[in-house]
Amino acid sequence: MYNSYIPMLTAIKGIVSENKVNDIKTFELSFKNEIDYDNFDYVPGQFAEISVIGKGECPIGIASAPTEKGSIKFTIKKMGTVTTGFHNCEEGDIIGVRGPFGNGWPIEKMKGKNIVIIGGGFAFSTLRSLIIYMLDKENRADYKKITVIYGNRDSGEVLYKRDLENWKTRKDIDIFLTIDRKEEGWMEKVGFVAPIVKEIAPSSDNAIAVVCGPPIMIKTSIQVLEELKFKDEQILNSLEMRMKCGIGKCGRCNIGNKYICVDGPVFSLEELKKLPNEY
Amino acid sequence: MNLTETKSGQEEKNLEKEWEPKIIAFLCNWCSYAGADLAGVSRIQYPPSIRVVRVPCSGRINPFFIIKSLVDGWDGVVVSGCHPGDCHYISGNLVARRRFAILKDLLTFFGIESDRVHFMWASAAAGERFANLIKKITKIIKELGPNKKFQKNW
Amino acid sequence: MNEKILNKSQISKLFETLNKDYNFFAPSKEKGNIIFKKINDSKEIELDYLNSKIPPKEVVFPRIDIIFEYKINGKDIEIVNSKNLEVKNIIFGIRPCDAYSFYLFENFFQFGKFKDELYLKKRRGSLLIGIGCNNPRNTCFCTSVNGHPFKKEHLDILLVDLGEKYLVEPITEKGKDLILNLEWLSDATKNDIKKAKDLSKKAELTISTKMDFKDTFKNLDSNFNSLLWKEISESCLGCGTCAYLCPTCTCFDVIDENDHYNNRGRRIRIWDTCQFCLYTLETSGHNPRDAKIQRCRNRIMHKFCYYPKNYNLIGCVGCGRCIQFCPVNNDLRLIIEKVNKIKKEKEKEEMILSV
Amino acid sequence: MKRTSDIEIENQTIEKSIKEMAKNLFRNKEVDIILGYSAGTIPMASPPIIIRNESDVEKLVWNNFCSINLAKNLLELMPKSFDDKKNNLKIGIVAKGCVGRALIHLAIENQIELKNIKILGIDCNGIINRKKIEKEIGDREIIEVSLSNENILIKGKGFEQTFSYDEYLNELCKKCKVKSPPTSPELNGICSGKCEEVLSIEDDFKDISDYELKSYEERWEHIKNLLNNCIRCYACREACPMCYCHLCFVDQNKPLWFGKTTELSEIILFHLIRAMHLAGRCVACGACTSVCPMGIDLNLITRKLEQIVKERFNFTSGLNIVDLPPMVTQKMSDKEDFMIDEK
Repeated sequence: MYNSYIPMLTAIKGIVSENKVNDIKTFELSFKNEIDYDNFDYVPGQFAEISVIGKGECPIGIASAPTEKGSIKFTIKKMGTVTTGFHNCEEGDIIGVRGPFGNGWPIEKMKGKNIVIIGGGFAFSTLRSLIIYMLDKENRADYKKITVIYGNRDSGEVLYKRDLENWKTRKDIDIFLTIDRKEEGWMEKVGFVAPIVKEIAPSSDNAIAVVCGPPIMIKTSIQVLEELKFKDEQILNSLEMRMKCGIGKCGRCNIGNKYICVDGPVFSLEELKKLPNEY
Repeated sequence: MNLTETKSGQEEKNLEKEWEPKIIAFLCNWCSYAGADLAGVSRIQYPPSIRVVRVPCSGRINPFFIIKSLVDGWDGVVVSGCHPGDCHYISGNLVARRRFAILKDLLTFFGIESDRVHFMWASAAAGERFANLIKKITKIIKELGPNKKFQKNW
Repeated sequence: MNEKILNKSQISKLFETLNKDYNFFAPSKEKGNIIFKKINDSKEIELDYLNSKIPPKEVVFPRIDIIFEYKINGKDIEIVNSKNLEVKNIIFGIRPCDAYSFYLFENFFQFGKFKDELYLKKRRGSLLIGIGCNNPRNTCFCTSVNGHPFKKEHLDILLVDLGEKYLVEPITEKGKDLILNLEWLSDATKNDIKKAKDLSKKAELTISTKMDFKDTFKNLDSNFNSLLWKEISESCLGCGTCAYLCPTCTCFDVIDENDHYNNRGRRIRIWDTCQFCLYTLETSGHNPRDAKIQRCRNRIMHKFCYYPKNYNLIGCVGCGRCIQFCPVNNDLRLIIEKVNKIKKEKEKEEMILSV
Repeated sequence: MKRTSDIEIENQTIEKSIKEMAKNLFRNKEVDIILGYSAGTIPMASPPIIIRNESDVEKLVWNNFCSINLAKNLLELMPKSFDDKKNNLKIGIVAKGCVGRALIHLAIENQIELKNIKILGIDCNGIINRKKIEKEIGDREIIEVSLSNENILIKGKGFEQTFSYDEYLNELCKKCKVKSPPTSPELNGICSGKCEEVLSIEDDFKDISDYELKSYEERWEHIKNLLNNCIRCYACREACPMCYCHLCFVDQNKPLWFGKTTELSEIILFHLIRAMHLAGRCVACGACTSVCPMGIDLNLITRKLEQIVKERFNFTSGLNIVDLPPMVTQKMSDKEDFMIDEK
């Protein structure tokens, strides 16, 4: 029988350094067995347990969208043992992948709505997946207006520059980039994310807001969204916790009676308010 | 290797039989490492059993490193620093000495082969002394045989 | 009649017979502690015991469980999934409360979309031969959590100690099959069965600890931020004793171990406990349960609030190990009592307000 | 060791003095809370308790099972940075000799500020080794434990057994030379009750030298047998007043230095390095042994540490707040008999 603890083997197909400091890289992985890829059926917002064999395993959100065929992508910041192991890998190295896990963004529920995406810093990876998915030829008609607000500390930290440029040329998506402090040559907005959201003031009518980023950004942005009359069930959030198994067995990722790895990581603000404040 | 190829069959057999211990040597940057270097430069012969880890000072060595080395399967551990009074950081080796004294006592007390763990002083000018001590340590560890007792089971 | 009789002198014969086909686990004394271990000689079996110190979950959910092994060959990595999960175990002499914990385990590990095959396979290959609990401890409270010292459910065969002999009662089909193969067992008389019933009654009456879980769930659910937790966690050391000795604790940690010299390694899962601060520490340095009070709360909440919420069961079998072995005597009975009391005080408050 | 009085009476006297001191401290508003021992819910257990007002003082008890070192509980109440508001909390602490030693040592290591503490000194009459008795009793249930004259009387379901008090004392208590908290002129105003000035202790460490007569192999077997039961619950670490590191060396996971399994080499690695960290700091309270759920007796290691520190560096931990512990000082003249030399 299928043992969900055994990783599928993949090889690194490509590595892209995403920022100036070079501590965030995007890894493109291709499966060694074709059938594993066919079984890897995911939606944006899900995550996978990826392992550098010998170093360990960690949960990382999938940065590619199911519409990008052939491989999967992960954007990884160098933080602990496993991620450092990742950064030491070269093209062709073997990586284990288990997944996809979690619930992902509710793409079915979001159909026919205006989508407001608010992202900050490194947490943009699953949002990229969502945007690419929605912008796909076959899916674009399902969603109405798409507004993206993406904030960063400085211009060097902005992820997915190529994708962003690509999106800018399109007419069916509004992109607002912002950085915390003024910089020479920066043509976009300057300031924290929350005030920018206030400035743009997306309408809460038939809309869903997706908020993903550092805790302080989430907190301030939600305040602004509430001012803009967004209801709790209209605001979506992706949480993170320490995880080991990814399948709701190892126990550590619980908030109240919910396990982030199977019941999450995406929760609406309405659901979150029912859970104990322990994350 | 060319060297072994030229050797006679009998000698080759002897070489195979001869077990060489693997010893990890933590050498302080200022004295012992230079001492080991001098031994090399002066072409003083000593057994090829040690693998050197250069550390800033013998005071840097946490007893944990030593025990962990044994658990990881090294046959012996040597820590070498500057002679008392010569420490580059004034008292690093004195602090280390107290630590090692306790470690050695505890190892003996636990019945773990404490002869696998050695501490020594070697100055930058003491190439000869360094080589002699390594010879002596290698001999002791050779007599003990491979490290089986404390190694992790697989 | 299904019931059989096994004389105490026949234990070694039983062991010899079953040991051929099964891995035979039974309680055994090791350095003064009763633990379940694989038996090699029938003399090691110690059936005259109250309960084992380490719960028998260790047999199917070992402390170190190899998930897979791997070989590293240059850049190539090969996953060696050599571990045979098809085992045939007999867990002999297990207490009914611990057998109930196997049920809780099974329930948890097959809950949801993903199943834990490592556990479930081994559980399915294990036969539980239980022994009725003639002398429950003072700290036992199995009757308060749907249990009974002679509970038959979740066991395959139940033994009852009748003094000189055991009454053998097959319960499941698996158990019945096993008994059929042991044709040398003699039939039980009506008197034996009656005696066993009396013993069961007597044992039930011996259990002095009665816990009331009626209000516990509701109180816990509504008192997440109560000051009570501070009081409860005050004397807690923050060690892992209660979790490691708990038959229902399932949490584990996954780590990779490397054998550098042979270019191989293994991924193992080991027991972990929510009482350690490292349990939830994230790489970023953020820890959702950094304080002892939060970890203490999580443990009680998990067993008596989240478990009923998710599976409609109390996550406790009433074995009393945590009460007995807690280094600082942080008594679960008192904790539950305190939790139950919160409501009464609140009620009073409400009553006062309503008047 | 011949006793002059009945142990039961001794205990009652001590308990009475604790309660009186506690009441006085509360009345004079000298303390906000008092740390002490309370009656347990199972036999042979006396858990720590925090008393917050005078009316609760009656909950305090003293018996020969008060094995926890309260200095650890105090440590948790202490702010880590001294300008926290908590600093103003005046804490009274019921202290037997080893608790007093722990307090002094923690003060040397700047973990607590003694000026906020009141020591309720008592003349400890020894802690009974609960684990040893449990081992003798085996897997039978103990219902009641009482002390009479020189014996411990254990009543269980269908059995009664007596043990000699002197024999079943904690190994460390048998050798204990500091029964009541040590004090010194610097600590004036902090200590009340029975406190004594101890200049140095005399000990021949005969138990250790006897043990060391064993051969290498015998000792290894002994240690192996002693420790391989360990389940790594870290109760010993959590109960130890000197183990206050925010992140213990075994928990370091960036990278994972230390295996987490219960394999023998890793268990011994843990206990060996923990012993190293306690050299010159251990106050020989025996809390680690008393809390071990598996009944592992760590006293042997504790005694050895005491001996090493005494014989090598002539130091005994926690006697006064002037002497620095051996691991933070050094002397040119330290012995180096353990080092290898050409000769």
